[in-house]
Amino acid sequence: MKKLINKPEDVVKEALEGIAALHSDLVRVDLENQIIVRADAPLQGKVGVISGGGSGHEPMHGGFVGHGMLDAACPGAIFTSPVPDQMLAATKAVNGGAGVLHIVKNYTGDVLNFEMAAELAQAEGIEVASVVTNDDVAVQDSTYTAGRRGVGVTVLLEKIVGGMAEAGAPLAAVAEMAQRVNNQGRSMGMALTSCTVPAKGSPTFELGADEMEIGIGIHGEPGRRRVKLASAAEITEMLATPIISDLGLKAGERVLAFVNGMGGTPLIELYVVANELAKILKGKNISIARSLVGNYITSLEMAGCSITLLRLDDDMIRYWDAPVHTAALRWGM
Amino acid sequence: MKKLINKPEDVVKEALEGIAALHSDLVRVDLENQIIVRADAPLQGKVGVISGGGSGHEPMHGGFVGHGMLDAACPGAIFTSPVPDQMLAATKAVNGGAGVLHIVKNYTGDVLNFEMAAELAQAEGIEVASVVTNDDVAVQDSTYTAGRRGVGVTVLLEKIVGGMAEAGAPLAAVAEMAQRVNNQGRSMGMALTSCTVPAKGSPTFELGADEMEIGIGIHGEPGRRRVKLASAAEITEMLATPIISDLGLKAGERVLAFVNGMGGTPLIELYVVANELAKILKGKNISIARSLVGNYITSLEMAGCSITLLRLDDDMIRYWDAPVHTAALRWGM
Amino acid sequence: MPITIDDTLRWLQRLADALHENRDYLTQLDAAIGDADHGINMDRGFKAVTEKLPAVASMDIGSILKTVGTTLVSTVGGASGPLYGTAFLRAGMATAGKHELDEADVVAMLDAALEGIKARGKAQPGEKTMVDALAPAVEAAHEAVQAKCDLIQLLQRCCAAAEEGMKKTIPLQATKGRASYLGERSVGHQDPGATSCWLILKTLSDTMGQ
Amino acid sequence: MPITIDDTLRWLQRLADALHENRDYLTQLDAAIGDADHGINMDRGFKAVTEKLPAVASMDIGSILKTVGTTLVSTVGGASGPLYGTAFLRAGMATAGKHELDEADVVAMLDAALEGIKARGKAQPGEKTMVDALAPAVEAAHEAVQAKCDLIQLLQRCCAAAEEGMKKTIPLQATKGRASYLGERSVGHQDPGATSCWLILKTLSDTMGQ
Ligand SMILES: Nc1ncnc2c1ncn2[C@@H]1O[C@H](COP(=O)(O)OP(=O)(O)O)[C@@H](O)[C@H]1O
Ligand SMILES: Nc1ncnc2c1ncn2[C@@H]1O[C@H](COP(=O)(O)OP(=O)(O)O)[C@@H](O)[C@H]1O
Ligand SMILES: [Mg+2]
Ligand SMILES: [Mg+2]
Ligand SMILES: [Mg+2]
Ligand SMILES: [Mg+2]
Repeated sequence: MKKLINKPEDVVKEALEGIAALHSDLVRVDLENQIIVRADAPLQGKVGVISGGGSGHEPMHGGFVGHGMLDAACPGAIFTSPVPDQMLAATKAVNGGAGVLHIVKNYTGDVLNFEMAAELAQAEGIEVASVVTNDDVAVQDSTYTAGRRGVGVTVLLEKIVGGMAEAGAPLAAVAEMAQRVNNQGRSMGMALTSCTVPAKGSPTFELGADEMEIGIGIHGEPGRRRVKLASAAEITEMLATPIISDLGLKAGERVLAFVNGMGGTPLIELYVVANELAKILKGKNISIARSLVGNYITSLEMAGCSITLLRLDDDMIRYWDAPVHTAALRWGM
Repeated sequence: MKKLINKPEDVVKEALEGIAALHSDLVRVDLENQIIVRADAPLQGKVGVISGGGSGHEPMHGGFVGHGMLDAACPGAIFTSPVPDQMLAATKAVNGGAGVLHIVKNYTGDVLNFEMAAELAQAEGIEVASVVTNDDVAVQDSTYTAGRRGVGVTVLLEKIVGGMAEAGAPLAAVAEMAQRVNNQGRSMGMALTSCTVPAKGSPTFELGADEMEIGIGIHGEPGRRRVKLASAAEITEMLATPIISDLGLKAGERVLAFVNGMGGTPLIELYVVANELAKILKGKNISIARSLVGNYITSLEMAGCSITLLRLDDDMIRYWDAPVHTAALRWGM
Repeated sequence: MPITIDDTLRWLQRLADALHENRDYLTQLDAAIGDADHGINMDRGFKAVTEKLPAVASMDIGSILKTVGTTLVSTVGGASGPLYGTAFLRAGMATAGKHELDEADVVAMLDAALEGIKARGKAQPGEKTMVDALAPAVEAAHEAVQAKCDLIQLLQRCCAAAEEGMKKTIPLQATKGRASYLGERSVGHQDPGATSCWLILKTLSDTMGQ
Repeated sequence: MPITIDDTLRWLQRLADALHENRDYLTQLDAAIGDADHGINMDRGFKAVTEKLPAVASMDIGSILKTVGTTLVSTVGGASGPLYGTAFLRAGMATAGKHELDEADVVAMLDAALEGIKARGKAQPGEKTMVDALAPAVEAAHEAVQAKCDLIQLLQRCCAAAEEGMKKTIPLQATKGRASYLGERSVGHQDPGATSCWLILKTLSDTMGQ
């Protein structure tokens, strides 16, 4: 295992210390509770917005804490949902009296831990609303199963509802918007390589030199199917087509196009994919009103990418464009 | 070779098309000349600032074109200096009558091609000044050799002089500041893995599972020495110590600390390194006045990192903080 | 011969050791159909449990098990943290105030644990989860009481049923947990949670059998 | 038997083929002490040259060589682009207006090329660059003229000297170009630019020798 780390068990803690050392203008790090909190939290009268999940997806979520996005993030061990204690501590730290929104990605672990945390927070008199993102079209949707994973839409949702909460919207409206963004967004991902969880020390799966995994999540897991390596054009087609059809995108509609790197793929390749995606959308007369290209929701050093399309409405555009100042996303201030 | 590409020879062109498709608000892409130009260039009376170099270092330089940073970027083939034609086209495209600064990284190819371009531009009556960055302490400095490579300082310099040019400073002052930033900054890098140039199709060098390269540049080349894999703390020490001593940093001084990923290293590891760097600087009573952590000057998918320290003065801080709006760096607007 | 406080403490310590030894094995199982952390999670959680044990060593069995439950909730994370946490919490509630557990107590404890897991995780048998090991074990415990088995026999039958249930997860297609994302590719792999569940019961049985 | 326009065109076409065939070899040499692109660069440049050749096929040798030079400058990039570009530009200037080249013309052409490379790159022999192949070749050409060799002999001696110079780059420590960054680690590898330089001369010699 080749990593820039000291001991595998210290990676998350030391990265938090690094964040604390370099971003003290933006956030404070509560090392005991293992949470990252916006420096000026709690803001009286503002809805608090928190999220969390396993580490290894950086910059998500810690890199999104700051003005106009998250009030706190709860990083778990690598690829492991954080525990209710962290979520409760974060909820309390950001509660300005207007309630707190929990943004939860749909994984059994995340859902169960956030559920317990919400119960505990409510028992302490804090109003909590939750949204569970489940945008991954690679997974069959069914009420009898664990359902679809929450992936790329989570990033967009955190920005949009973060902007809305910053603008002073009440909890119910923020939660309703969160649900709306989740409903209007879909994603799909693929991997060229596996990644190595530091505590495990070897790759999660083995992939032949001419193989790739289609329909992966963000936890270094294998995908829905293993296929022969293909060109960027073919791969983009494989990811974009199910998204467009699941979302029922029609000619004349406008989207936010998000080309996300899994961590180990260079930016130049993401732009090659972005180019293919732009061609596909243009061919269907769907306009790209906003876009995001880069490594935002990752799987450690996995090579690969995911595509997310979000059908935009005017409110979403307004809050997407609203000022944000976090370690990983910043504009307008 | 596992890459999100179509044909190796089309990577740069298609990535440029992707940039054109997604960032038309910021830049226009001149595909024929293979250059990326700020959307509103040329700005009358403003000094034009351009840079360029081989591709494969993204977001540098194309991701730095926009308000407050570069007016144009000339991407060459992967790891290959662009040609004078591109630099001349870029120089003409951004010339607003106040002259153009060429930011050149010290590699024989880049220097020679920019030299020819400057001669051609001057022959067409455009005033050109050049700065050659050479901040890599891994390389022995000598007037008899090719000298030190230009690496991480280039990013910081582009932001600072870009801010100064945006503020209306004349060419001589901008060029003087560029030289000052270069003089006050030093870098050193290391690799955990090699990378694969698409047209070559196999890794540039082979590295054992327990080995790393210390003192690499940004072209996927081997470094100054191959050593046994070490901890993040030891690696950070190996990189930071030569920088601090070469720069003669003293207690009480303040720096911009830049922890850069080579492309394939996850952000969480960069923060582990940032934490070690912060500890080292704290121990020497050197304060981190500004910082930057992420993949900004990369070597395709190489795993590894570089550290850059820049001794700051008030002017540098002012122009570092000045508004910037590019695909890869954005704040204040 | 009932389960005493001392047996409980010995069980938990041996369980922590067993999970530590099986850390890579469980993680490897999870790598095939999950995210390669189950062994790491369980090891981290039970290491924390052993650190908590001295402070509760003189309490009743219910309190000890509740402490195990809250510790797991606070340290494991993932799906298994809330699930095993709830299981031990409920087991602790079912054995509240007890200083020893007879056959009927053990059945009540196992019933409570299973119900806790089902209430939290909403999984039914056949979905390729820890329930597939625990549910048959609980059934076997009930049958053993009816058959008037002694405690050791009861635990052995429990353990055998859990092992069989664990193995039967191999051909199943997952519909709950992370493995469900793999669809038909989840077939042919043993569920990591069912495996840790069997380890928990086996360690209890072994502790009492010696 | 002088070098005619036709010979020049055949040489350049064969050179493009040779560089294409040796693309991976040159790139591999560059991977060891550079950035793994020299073969790719030369191949790209001479592919562009062959596309330009038809348009200049009826011009004089000087014009053809100048076109090669500007094409290389505009398409190769890296260090080798301006260096070989300048070399061919200067060679073209030295042969301006000529329809054939005799021994003295060839020497003048090689002199100009070497001076162009030295002026641009500031390298002296012994720094592990293309100069280490070209400089001895130029010297050999001068000696061949003094020894009254015919053109073919002259070119063969040139070529042999270049090959020897190329091989002698192996033990050298680079002080110019990218390989200089490696310091003592550059020792033991043959310089890619010296190799392409030998290929250029060898192709010329072979073209004339057949
Ligand atoms: N809904 C559920 N009900 C019962 N058990 C479940 C459920 N979801 C997952 N599990 C169990 O949890 C195990 C995985 O635990 P672990 O790897 O620690 O958590 P995670 O899946 O969050 O990484 C699975 O093997 C399965 O036995
Ligand atoms: N200053 C110089 N003078 C002469 N030749 C040089 C000089 N610097 C580099 N070279 C030659 O250029 C070759 C490398 O060319 P190439 O790989 O195409 O460019 P780059 O080094 O920019 O990647 C070297 O092998 C060397 O022979
Ligand atoms: Mg997990
Ligand atoms: Mg090169
Ligand atoms: Mg798991
Ligand atoms: Mg090269």
